[in-house]
Amino acid sequence: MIKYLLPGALVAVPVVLALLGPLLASEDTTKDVAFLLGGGHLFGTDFLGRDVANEVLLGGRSLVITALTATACTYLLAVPMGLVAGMTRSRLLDEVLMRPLDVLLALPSMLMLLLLAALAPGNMWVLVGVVVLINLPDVVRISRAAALSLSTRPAVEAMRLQGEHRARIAVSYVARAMRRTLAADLGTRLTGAIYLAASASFLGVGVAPGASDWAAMVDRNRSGLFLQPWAVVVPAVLVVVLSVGVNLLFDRWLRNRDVNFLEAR
Amino acid sequence: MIGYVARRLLLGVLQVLLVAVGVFALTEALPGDAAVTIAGDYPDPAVIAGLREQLGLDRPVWERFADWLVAASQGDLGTSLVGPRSVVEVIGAAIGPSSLLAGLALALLVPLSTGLGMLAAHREGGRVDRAITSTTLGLYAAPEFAMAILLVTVFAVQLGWFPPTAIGGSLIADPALLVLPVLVLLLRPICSLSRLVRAGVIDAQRSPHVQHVRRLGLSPARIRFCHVLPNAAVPAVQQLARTADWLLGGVIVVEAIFVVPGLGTALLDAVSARDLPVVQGLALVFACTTVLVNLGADIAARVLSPASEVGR
Amino acid sequence: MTAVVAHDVTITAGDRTLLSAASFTLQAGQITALVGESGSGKTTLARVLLGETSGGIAVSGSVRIEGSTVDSSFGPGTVGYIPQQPSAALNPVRRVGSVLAEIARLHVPKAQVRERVLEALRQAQMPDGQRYLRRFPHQLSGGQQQRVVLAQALIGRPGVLIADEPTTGQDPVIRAQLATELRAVAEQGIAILLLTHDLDLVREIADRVLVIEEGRLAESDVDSPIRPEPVEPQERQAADPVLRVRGLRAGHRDGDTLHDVDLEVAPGERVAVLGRSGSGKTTLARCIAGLHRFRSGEILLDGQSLSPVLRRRSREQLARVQYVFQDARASFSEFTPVLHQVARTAERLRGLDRTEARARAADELAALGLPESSAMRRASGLSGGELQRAALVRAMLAGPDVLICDEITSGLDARRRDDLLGNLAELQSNTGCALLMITHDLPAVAALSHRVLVFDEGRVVEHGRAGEVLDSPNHPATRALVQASSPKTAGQEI
Amino acid sequence: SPSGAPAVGAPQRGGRLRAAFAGGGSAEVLDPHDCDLYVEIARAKALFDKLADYGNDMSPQPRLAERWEPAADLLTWRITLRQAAFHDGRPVRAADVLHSYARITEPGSSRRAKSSLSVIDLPGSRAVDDRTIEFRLKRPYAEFPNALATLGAYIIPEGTTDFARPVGSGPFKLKSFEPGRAFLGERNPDYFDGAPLLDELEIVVTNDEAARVNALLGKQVEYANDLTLTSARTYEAGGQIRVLRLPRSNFHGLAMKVDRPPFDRPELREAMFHLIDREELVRSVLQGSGQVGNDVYGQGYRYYAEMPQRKQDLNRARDLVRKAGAEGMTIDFDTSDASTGLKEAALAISDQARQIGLNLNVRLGNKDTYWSDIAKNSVLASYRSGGMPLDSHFSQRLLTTSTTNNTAWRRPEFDALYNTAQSTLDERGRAEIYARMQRQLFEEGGFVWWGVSDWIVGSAPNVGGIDDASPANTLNWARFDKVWLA
Ligand SMILES: Nc1ncnc2c1ncn2[C@@H]1O[C@H](COP(=O)(O)OP(=O)(O)OP(=O)(O)O)[C@@H](O)[C@H]1O
Ligand SMILES: Nc1ncnc2c1ncn2[C@@H]1O[C@H](COP(=O)(O)OP(=O)(O)OP(=O)(O)O)[C@@H](O)[C@H]1O
Ligand SMILES: [Mg+2]
Ligand SMILES: [Mg+2]
Repeated sequence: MIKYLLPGALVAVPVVLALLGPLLASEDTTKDVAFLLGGGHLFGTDFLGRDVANEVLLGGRSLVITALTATACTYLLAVPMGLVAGMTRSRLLDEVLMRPLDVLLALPSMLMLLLLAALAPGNMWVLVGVVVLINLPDVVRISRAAALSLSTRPAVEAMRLQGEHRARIAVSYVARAMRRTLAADLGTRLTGAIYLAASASFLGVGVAPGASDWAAMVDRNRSGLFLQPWAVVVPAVLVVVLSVGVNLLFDRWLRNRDVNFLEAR
Repeated sequence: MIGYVARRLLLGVLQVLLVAVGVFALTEALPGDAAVTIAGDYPDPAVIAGLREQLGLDRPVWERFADWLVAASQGDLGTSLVGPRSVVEVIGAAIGPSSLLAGLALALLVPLSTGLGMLAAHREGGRVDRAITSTTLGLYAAPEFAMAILLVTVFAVQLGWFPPTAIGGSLIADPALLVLPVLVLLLRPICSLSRLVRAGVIDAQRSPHVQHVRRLGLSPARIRFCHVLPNAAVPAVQQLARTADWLLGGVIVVEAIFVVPGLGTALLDAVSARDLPVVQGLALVFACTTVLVNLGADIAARVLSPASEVGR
Repeated sequence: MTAVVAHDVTITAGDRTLLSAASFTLQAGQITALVGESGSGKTTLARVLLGETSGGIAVSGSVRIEGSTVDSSFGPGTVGYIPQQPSAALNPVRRVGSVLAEIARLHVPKAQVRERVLEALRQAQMPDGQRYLRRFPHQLSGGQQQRVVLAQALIGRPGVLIADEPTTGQDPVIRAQLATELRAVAEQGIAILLLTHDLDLVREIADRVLVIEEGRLAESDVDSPIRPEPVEPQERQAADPVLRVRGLRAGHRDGDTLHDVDLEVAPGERVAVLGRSGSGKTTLARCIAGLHRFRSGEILLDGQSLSPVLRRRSREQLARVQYVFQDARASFSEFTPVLHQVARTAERLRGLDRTEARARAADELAALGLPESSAMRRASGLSGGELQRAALVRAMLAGPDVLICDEITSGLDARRRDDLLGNLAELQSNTGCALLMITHDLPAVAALSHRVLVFDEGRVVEHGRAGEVLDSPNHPATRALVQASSPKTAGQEI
Repeated sequence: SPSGAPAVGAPQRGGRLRAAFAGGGSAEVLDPHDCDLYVEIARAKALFDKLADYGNDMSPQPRLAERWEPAADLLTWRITLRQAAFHDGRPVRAADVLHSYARITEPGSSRRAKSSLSVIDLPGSRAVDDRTIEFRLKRPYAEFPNALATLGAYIIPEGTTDFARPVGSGPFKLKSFEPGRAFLGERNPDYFDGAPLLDELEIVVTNDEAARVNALLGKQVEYANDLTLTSARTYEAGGQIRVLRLPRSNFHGLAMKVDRPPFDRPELREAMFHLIDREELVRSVLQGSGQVGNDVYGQGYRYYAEMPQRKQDLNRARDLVRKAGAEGMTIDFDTSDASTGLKEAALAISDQARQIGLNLNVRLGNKDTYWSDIAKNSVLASYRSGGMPLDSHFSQRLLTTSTTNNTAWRRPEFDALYNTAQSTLDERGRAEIYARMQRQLFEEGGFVWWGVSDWIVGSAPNVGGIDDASPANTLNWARFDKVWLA
């Protein structure tokens, strides 16, 4: 358990802050000079003259929820697709699944964001959809490639001879054999999703322009970095801590499983 | 294999076509058009209407698309709506700097991320592993612009080692201009790639055939590069393909901060000017690269899992 | 000269002591055979000599090889090792030839690399080795893979060679040649530790024999081989064949491996498929099982055509045709207990519920000498022979009408083999299932099968009643096999 | 002549000054009649001249025109040109002026200066001699010189159609030009206003403000246009670069559409006047470095009418909201990143509105098309304007005929006042009428101009002669012929 202490703490701090922060935040909207250092504010003020500490308390929930939802949705969609494409013996099915995704890949994602911003601004689900859409092809390709080399193993053939359903082969063997790859990708993708969500909000999708949001704070307070670093540094550090923590947690967990596994055999 | 490549290329043409349709539709769906942007701030609606007529933007969408398609299929990508230059000229001017940056970044990215990933895997769970993981992830999670500003402030403004922007210089004539942009470009992909390499290597290192060549006395380096890596590389190659794509087109932040007149900047300019022919032309470039790069990645995936030919 | 000194080696696996306080030496230039039941700890001991253990295995005592103590940091390359599962030892993405060349480059200057590689392949009984250099491991037959691994070990001319079942999966001709070759290798002053079930082989070439019996290591003579009691195959009434293969043509990318194969198997009939390594036996089996898409021809089950594609076969058809893999270890997933994997057949193809299925599987495994406690481990915790039995049970649980066994006795000691064959015969006569046995074990064939089919270069060159074919072979290929497998003539050039 | 910023020794000749501006990418052209972006104006200024240009209080100053004399009816204006020559040596003649104006106003053109210059009845105008033009106007226009100074009204040699290598009369001659990247001009020794001190002027383009600052810090340029307030505050004290604040350059406001609900209720407009805490906006949005506005455009400009300063009065605002029946109402509030401060102001104002139970729903629009988008649809929008004479502000934005009447302010009596003013020769009389118009806007107009801020320019410490008293858009802004490198 002690091995989980550090990564666990790294994850817990931002998550707890994100979930409980809004309860502790004040609702006062009076504004001070923008990008003020000090002046009665623990972390100074932001681009609008709001109290950074207060914004930090407010800004985690939406971000953590959107990023987690979007990443989860991406994986729920992409891994099955990748597995099907990688494991199928039908070339047609493979192409039918993969080529449209390539088209999606080839569309400049900025254009896609712009469009969605124009069509459905200010909706969190649109934002989740955008993040999913942008990440989907990548994850599908990665899982397909991994599944491709696993799906010809005799172990898979044996399961097929047992009349195992393809889904079960995929879940109980292929997906397990590539879990480390998926975990590695998932960790970085979560981080990517956080910033994608922020840059989308920059374009007007998702987070409302005034809403407090760590990633958006990082983006909107960037011009004041040298006047008042806290407005960027505090939320950025929280994001960094969250993503490093998540990844270390995955690493630790996989390693522990392996150790247990080695000991058990 | 040749048949496979030929079929994929044929499909690729179809994909590019679809992208063209998609991009056309997307740009159409954006608010405003070239007439609005030419008319400038505080525009006069009558002026806009006049411009629209002048530019032929008042014709139905499908008609304009058909025209574009016919011309494009004959190799004529048209001219910019808002400026005097032809689309080919615009692309030609922008593609050089982008490819230079992307090429250089890739050339550094592959060895660096492989090296880091392998090192971390080698020391799995140890201090080095955790240090590499935390650093690369920290860099990944830190906003790109902040890194750029930091690097520029330290290395260009304070120390004066490198020029802070590429303003007024030529990337080829003055390689020092490339240092900081390439560095910033590397920060993010290094992390995602090295994490994938690490994962693959850990799995591969445990496989019996790697154990076996170890017994045979092959040098650790050779084992790592010739036996572990090919098995570990499959997902990383996919990610690398995406990165290559991204480097060529999506590096807008870096191009903006360092004033590199590349494809990303050109696309941004064209989109904000609603310059449809240029957007279309650039989209074609991106689509073609994507199709080719993905094809490359898929070929690599097949080469790296030779047994999978059986089923297909 | 003493090459290896093992002192007081004790090995425990879980709560079971595999070996207690064993001390022995291996002499240069001698072949020492290590025999013992399947699961007695031979492979584990061999890996201890290499300084390797896996989790769950505890080792004490000391081993010195050529003067230096073996531990986990022991320098590689001194000891040549041929693991029991060759397929796992070959990197699936590397061509056979380039890996061989890599190894050769460690030992000889660049100019001689090719020569050395070919020499090693020749020693490993692949005289036409060049043909295989550009292949990937999955493009080789089981026997070929094994010989490639042997060649890898021989390239470096190691001082000590540990060969774990080097002859399983090899046809009698090659087996005989290998025996000669191993002898010759030993003659060069190399200490060879031979782990095998093949007592004939032991008798032929071993200088000393070590036996593991109930956790003790003892020097021993080779007792006379246990020949299976000939099961008098009853005359079979002419029944409609349950399986009929007509004009089967199949191959891999670069050409046909099977040419125009015809085959009929009646219900309850036992047919043995013999043939040189690489002659296409596994390919045939995989075609019938639906794992390899054939190019033309027809496979009929009770007169109904079977699709070449597994996916298009109904669940009933799946259950009726079962295949036991040549490479048992690779055919198990490394993530779940073997018992659970085995039981899935009963669940999926027989409609049993989970507990029933597991109970059935455990019973059947126990009948073949694999207790539930072992079967609950993952594949990496079982010995090669144990996995072979598990694989057999996995197929049998389907209650097939046609069972194809690809060298299922190769990893078993004589007693286990007889048990297994006996069990198989019993099961088979109970259920009336037809048996297609691919094997190199001619005595077993003679004992068990009604009919024999001999393959050569992808064609059926001879078939007929087992006794007749084996007693008076017509085709030169058959003759070679028969001659090579009779101990008296072993080692002679044919 | 421009009053120098903190002196950098005496003026001195020579050197190349590199200036960084935001730009428009590869679509940029050198056609001075098509200029719209700041960088295009800067280049046009270097290569060309107008007859007049704006002084620091937005009053017209003669340039190529030596003087202008209206007839009593204000319908005929006689303009005398000064002695000036184009880069190829040809003199600047009346015919060139007529040609230029004809080109700007030709049918179908969308040139920037067209609407201002279309007051001229060109067929009725004539060249009296090479240096005298007699303009005939379509209606009396007392502030006609404003039209001569209007953005884009540059004089090109007669017959010019190609602008690949344009010839002008400006202080610099073109050496090279790469759209979206760089422009290089060299000293025009025969410039009528005295040869520039610089040998060469290079204008480079980058849209990223951080890049402009970095280039300045890294000594890649000596002048950077359009910096943010934040950068100004960041680097002001450091001494690495000099920060120049050009006053009265940006007017920040709100635009309410007075012709449709909910802002067709004057009470609600008035409520907005009293709701807004201008001090807070200046403190937060303008980062404390601007002045509070008083809801009328043009503070500090000629004809601006002082009125008692409004202050936030929430009680009054609440009352008025109640009177307007708009309590608890949700109103869409458009803003975008089209210009700095728009978004910030909208966010702050919507926070202020919440205090009186008004829910202003901030919508972030597309920044490329924001100005045309809000013209049509928005009822309440964040607004910004650069400097222009009050006359232009009225005629472009507040008359029934105005093309960009973003508050839909269409009042016949207001139009009539404007016309009277333009027929009034006497300046004092005109000022009085203008004051009445402004009072009307102050009381019930659709604009709320809550603040004025500076235009910020950065320069290397060794650059002298930059005029930091002139607002953006005036003659001395982005003007490099009096600038020197120490
Ligand atoms: N991790 C483990 N935990 C417990 N028991 C194990 C473990 N690994 C192997 N064993 C058991 O140890 C015994 C010895 O295995 P080993 O592979 O050495 O047998 P072997 O003599 O080589 O048999 P075979 O002839 O079948 O290959 C087997 O019964 C096996 O089930
Ligand atoms: N994927 C492949 N590509 C090309 N050749 C292959 C491939 N797989 C097998 N072969 C070749 O086909 C031939 C028949 O192989 P098969 O596995 O059927 O032999 P086998 O009779 O089972 O031999 P063994 O007794 O050694 O297992 C061999 O020569 C082998 O090298
Ligand atoms: Mg063994
Ligand atoms: Mg075989």
